[in-house]
Amino acid sequence: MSTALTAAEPRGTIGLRAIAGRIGFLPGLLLLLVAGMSAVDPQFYGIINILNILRNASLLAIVACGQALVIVAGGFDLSVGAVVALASVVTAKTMAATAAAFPGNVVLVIASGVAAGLGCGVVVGLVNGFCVAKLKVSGFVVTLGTMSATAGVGLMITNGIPVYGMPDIFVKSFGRAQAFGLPTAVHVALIVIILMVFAQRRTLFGRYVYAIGGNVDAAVVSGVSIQRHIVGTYVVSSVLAALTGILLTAQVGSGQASFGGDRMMLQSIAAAVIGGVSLRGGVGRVELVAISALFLTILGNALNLLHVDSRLQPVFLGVIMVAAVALDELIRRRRGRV
Amino acid sequence: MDVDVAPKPAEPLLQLRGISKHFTGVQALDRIDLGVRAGELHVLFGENGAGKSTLINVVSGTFPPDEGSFHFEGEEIRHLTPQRARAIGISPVFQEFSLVPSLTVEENLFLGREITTGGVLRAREMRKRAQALIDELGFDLDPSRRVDDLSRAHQQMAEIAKALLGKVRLLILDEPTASLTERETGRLFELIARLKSRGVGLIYVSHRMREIRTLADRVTVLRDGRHVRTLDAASSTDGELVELMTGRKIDLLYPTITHKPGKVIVDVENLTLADGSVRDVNFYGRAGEITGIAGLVGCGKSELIRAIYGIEPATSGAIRIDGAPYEFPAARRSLKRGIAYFPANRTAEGLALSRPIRENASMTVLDLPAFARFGVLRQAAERAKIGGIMAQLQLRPPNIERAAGALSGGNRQKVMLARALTRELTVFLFDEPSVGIDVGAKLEVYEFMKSLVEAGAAVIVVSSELPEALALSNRLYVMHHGRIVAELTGADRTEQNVLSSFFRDHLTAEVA
Amino acid sequence: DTPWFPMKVYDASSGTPKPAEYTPLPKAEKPYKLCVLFPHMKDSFWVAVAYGIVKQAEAMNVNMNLYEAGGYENLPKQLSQFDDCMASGPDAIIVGAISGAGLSKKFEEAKAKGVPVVGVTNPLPPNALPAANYVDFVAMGEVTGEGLLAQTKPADKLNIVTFPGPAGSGWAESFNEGFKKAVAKNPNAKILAEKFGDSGVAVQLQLIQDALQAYPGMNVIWGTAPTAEAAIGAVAEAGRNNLKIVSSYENQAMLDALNRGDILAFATQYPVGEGAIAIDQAVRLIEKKPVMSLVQPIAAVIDKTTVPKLQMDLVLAPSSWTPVYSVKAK
Amino acid sequence: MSDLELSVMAKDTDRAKPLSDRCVWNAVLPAALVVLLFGFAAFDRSVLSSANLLNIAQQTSYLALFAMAQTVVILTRGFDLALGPTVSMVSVGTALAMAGAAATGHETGVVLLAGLSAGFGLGIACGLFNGVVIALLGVNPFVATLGSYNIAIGIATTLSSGRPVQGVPKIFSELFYGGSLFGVPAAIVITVAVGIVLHLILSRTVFGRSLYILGTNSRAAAVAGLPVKRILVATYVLCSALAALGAIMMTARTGSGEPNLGGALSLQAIAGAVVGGTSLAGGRGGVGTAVLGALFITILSNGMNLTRIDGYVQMVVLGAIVIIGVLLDRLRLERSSQ
Ligand SMILES: Nc1ncnc2c1ncn2[C@@H]1O[C@H](COP(=O)(O)OP(=O)(O)OP(=O)(O)O)[C@@H](O)[C@H]1O
Ligand SMILES: Nc1ncnc2c1ncn2[C@@H]1O[C@H](COP(=O)(O)OP(=O)(O)OP(=O)(O)O)[C@@H](O)[C@H]1O
Ligand SMILES: [Mg+2]
Ligand SMILES: [Mg+2]
Repeated sequence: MSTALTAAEPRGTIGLRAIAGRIGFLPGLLLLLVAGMSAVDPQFYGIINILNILRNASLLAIVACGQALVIVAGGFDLSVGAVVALASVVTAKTMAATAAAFPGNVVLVIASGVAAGLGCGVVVGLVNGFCVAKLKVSGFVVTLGTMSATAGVGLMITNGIPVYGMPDIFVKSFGRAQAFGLPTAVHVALIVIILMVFAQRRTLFGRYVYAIGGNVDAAVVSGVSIQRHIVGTYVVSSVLAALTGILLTAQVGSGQASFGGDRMMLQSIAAAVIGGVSLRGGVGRVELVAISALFLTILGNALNLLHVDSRLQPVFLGVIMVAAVALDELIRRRRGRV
Repeated sequence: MDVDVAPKPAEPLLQLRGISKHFTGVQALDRIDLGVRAGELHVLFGENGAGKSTLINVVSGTFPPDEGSFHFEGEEIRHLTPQRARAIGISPVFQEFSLVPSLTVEENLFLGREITTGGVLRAREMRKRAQALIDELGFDLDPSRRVDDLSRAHQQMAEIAKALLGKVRLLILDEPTASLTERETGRLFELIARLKSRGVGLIYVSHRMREIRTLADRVTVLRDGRHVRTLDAASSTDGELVELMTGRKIDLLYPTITHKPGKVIVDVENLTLADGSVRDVNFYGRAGEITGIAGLVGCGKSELIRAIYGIEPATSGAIRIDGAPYEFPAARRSLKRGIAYFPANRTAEGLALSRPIRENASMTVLDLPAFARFGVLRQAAERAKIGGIMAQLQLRPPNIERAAGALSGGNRQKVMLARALTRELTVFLFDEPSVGIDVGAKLEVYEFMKSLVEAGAAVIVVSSELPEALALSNRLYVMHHGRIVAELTGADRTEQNVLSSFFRDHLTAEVA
Repeated sequence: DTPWFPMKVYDASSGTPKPAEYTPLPKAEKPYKLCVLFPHMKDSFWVAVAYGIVKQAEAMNVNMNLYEAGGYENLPKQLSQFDDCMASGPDAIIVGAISGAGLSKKFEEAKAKGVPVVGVTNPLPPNALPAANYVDFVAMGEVTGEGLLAQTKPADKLNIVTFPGPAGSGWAESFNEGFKKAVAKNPNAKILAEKFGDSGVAVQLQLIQDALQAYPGMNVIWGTAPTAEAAIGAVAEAGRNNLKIVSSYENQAMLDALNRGDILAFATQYPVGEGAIAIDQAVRLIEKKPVMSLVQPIAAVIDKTTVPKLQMDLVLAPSSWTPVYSVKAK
Repeated sequence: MSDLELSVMAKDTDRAKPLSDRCVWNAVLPAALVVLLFGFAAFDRSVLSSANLLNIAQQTSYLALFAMAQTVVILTRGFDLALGPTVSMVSVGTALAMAGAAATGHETGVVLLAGLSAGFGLGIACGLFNGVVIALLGVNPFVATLGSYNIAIGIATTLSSGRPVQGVPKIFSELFYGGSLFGVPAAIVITVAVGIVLHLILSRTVFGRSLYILGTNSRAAAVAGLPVKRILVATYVLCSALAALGAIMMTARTGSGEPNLGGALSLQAIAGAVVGGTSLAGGRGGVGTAVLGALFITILSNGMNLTRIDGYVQMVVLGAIVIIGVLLDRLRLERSSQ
């Protein structure tokens, strides 16, 4: 039938564009970087260095995944950095307190600490979600506000002085521990990423997040309950940020209000966007976000290994970041044409 | 779609009494009564902005009415939500589609009604049912395509399929044929017949008299949000309907245009587009005549004129304007050369909805000294000029400082047409000029084109509405699969020939 | 009760530091209104300064309001806070400057309006103010450098990587310069690299981890307190126990680390004392009494040997004490 | 930003009555300002002292300038994260140029010229970079300006080797800070002048008109033949030029080139613009909204300083107020369109 033909060739072109558009060439770029570094500097593929990279990438990836979810729903979460800090100090404080109250009862101590930390995430997430979904204030502004507020609370609790007194086991056998040769953070990150991929692809929640980000009005008339899912995305994002805060705390061995901060926030969004998440909403996959988190981490590591003057490093970072995305865009357009 | 057999046809399926709806600034609906029987097709007829879509939105639970009662299958319904509406079998096909561009057709079909076990999607099952439905409807639609890769026509099919997924008791169609071509329209009508025979009630909105004639059992005429009258389609004439609708007499014939073909203004040679939607096309348009382009969905007719205007990349071929070669076309330069393009999708490509009408109309002339000197706007002049033009086009309401978004479809199109009068132009490219505008407005648009050609301009019209294309054009090109398969002039310009030119093509396609 | 005085300091009013003893006035004549500006209150160092200020203000019975700018990246905010201070009509202002040079215009304005300003802890351009007390950061850096050399045999090779702190903060650069000047005296000491970065533990940790890879030969880590704190864990992890860690300033973590033997040494400038002296200087200026125009606390490097005789309440606020931002005179 | 906000905006504004009575921002936010002022005055009368009012005006003038800069790009649905670092870079550049010129014994006129041209040169260069990367290479504003953010930081710290740049001539500070016109401090004079000019540009020129149309529907703008790319580039250049001016004024205020001057300005400026009612969805806002927002934030922190509210509490309050401010603005819109 005629339509078979009609459908045929446009689909051909679109198929190609799809590949370019959906996967991008980030993985390729990553491989290039890794290959290049390995060639230039044997230190790079030293086991310890790889573990460092993986651990730091994991921390970033966890935050970035949450961030990505929010952005896909058409929002923005500037508060993640502050949540990381708050979760860290609250976790540490709580552990210290419970440790004082119930000496020796390590399980209780750790459980309470972690619960408290994640609790912070839930609270901030709910506040963000409420303001965005119910009060209809743009996510950017809301989280700009909660960022300031959350950071303030974190500092109020600690005056910026590190919080000590958490059980050694928490640090030794969780924060700095390794299983199957990989740091805990990496395992946690892998679990998070797998869960998120599953959520995005296979669950109602993920589907509705895409729908809301793609076209709110259509979602409404199709009977999707918008508010619940928007709140959901912000809660997930904050909780993941809190999780990162806890991991950092366990690794460093003290609760610090200096964790996270603006840099973590900016990095998480950068990771998401470089990973192909559209700030217009409706588009983006966490596995690519995780990859771009890895990319950014390796980039920083490479600049250090290559002994680049640390004052000049930002310049390189900025140029490469822009170049990468620009190239991606260029290729995407090319494929779009032929 | 599953449809349970007709209930007692006595009482109406849907019964609205005294429905009102107020929007900021407008009384969109004012004490409307409406009854739809099972198995009948009930047409809503009215000018742009009469309140048809609003009424439909109320019926399908998008927003609640301010007052009035709502009965469905005999029982009173309160606090209707979209979910509830679909659950009880009210499924709307919206004028502004309810599709998520970044999702696939199939994902859109099930949006809000996914098949899940404990929050986990059952993709395979949904895929199967989506395919089954599309096959049953006989649309050529690929369920795995992303909606934003589809043409408006294919999006329309997806929107219809979406409405027919699941239990259907009352099907609502808001201008479903606006961007469908004859073939899909035919399919749709067969489908409607089947549904009626199975006792499904239909509400149908259209501005095309032909459809109303062929489909309608009863017609309800709305004007300014008020219910004017409900009458039997059989016992009422077109003129009657239109008079009720507009409150004045209008004769519904296409204007008789006297074409005086002059020299070739637009000349296209072996044009091929980057996305392959148009392949080595040769055609020309002359001053003083309307050149029509007709064709099935996705045949690339829009792309062709968009390429001439310079918003679709071409890979090979030559375009000549008034004899002079026109390389690397671009919107800006096209306008300078006197070429104007009027997009089919006015919300996406035409208007900045939240900006005032004045700014929207003068958008294309900010480079002219009459409107700006040394980059400084001459707002007084602008206000005067645009005001005059909009008055001449009879903008309703006549205030040019309102946001363009506050206008109804027909008036939005008028804002677009105003651009044709703001600067010296010789070539006018219209893409689906009458999509979604009411009969009155349509005639005004046709009159407008008439005046253009008779003033010696070269007008090129792309239309999916075959009668329109035939009636307006002096020469009619027929496109198929990105190629021009026929050029019809004079007496050969008949629906027969247009359609047969497709079939000829099919045969060759089969042979090859 | 402030058992800190008389406190041994240098009197650098004349330009050349002379050993001296500092004793504050017992009380202020009136309950003056003092305005205090801090770069931030985000670590125990500035909390220590605040402790000195608060205690001394209470002791001398003056009103005090403390504003913190929230970090070294907020110079504009500190400028605004200075204006707000001036607007609230204080008798004197005490400034821990984010950038001495950056505030110089404000100092001129205050002078023009006859409001005395005292500089505390952070260095200022020479003679910018009628009175100030701080250890020059370059000097401070030198002290740490000398401390390091003192701790190590002249013979053994030192491969040093420095982690001065945030680039562009000014203080990081000055510390670094001083330190380099000092270690340059020993031909066996080599600076492999200088790694600037925000003085947060997380950031420093990444820098250290990368440095451990990039410089296998590295055997001395010199940097901010957070650097040292991060280094302890990272070094242990990398199993490079031969590494010496030196911190360019003090905080609770450094003290504990030193006692545990995790770090070699840290430097101190007795921040509590600085805070206290600043209040007294301010009061003296208000009351037009003779004032030591530039006091330099005697910076020292604290290591295992010296830690026992360290007067702790001049170095850190008691951990029980939580900062207060204002003092009301009775 | 978020499609959610977009749809809200659409509902509120699209079908509203004539633009004119929407642009008359009814008194909600200004009223809130007055209430704030008197509220603070109740605790500390010096808040309303003429000295402090002048002080507020002066502080506002800087933030307002930066908020205006952001507003210009936000109108096109973008934003400039690099604004802060640009300020640092310009500050350092200006100071270095003047110090250099002065050192080589040129007379003041030349020194000033050198400083200004260096400052604006750097600023405009940064704007060009952003504009070209965004408009021509199609990189989204976030990544593009995050890139230049890093680059500018690198340049600023490298040029200054991280230390304040001394040797800024007195006249410079006299001119751009100390000086005054009819007793009105220079900063206020300059900002007011710039504000008026910018307002005229936005409301009376083709460029300004195109800006709003582009921000409302860029597709339509392109089809209507507006030079979308050129406009975008110009927009980012204008933004950075304004930032450069602000940087020069602040450098005059500090009397030295500060490699860290811009630190946290980017987000503050965005907050200022948005609190005042500039829509991140593009096409809505102007000089008025920028100034209003700047005033709001300045008065708030000034008041809290004078009423002795702890720093960390201030952060929390500020956060909350930002959200409330925008919420008010949204409600205001709904009212005014009814
Ligand atoms: N079988 C198909 N399934 C989905 N999309 C299709 C199919 N065939 C064509 N299309 C889409 O239609 C596009 C062709 O553009 P378009 O449909 O506007 O041409 P047209 O002739 O102007 O049709 P119309 O103007 O009636 O929409 C192609 O780019 C392609 O994306
Ligand atoms: N969401 C809305 N907000 C404000 N006014 C609205 C809204 N939707 C519709 N209106 C107004 O209500 C009136 C009826 O609009 P509606 O879309 O129902 O007309 P229509 O009969 O569908 O017109 P058309 O034939 O062009 O589709 C119009 O004046 C329109 O401006
Ligand atoms: Mg309608
Ligand atoms: Mg078309």
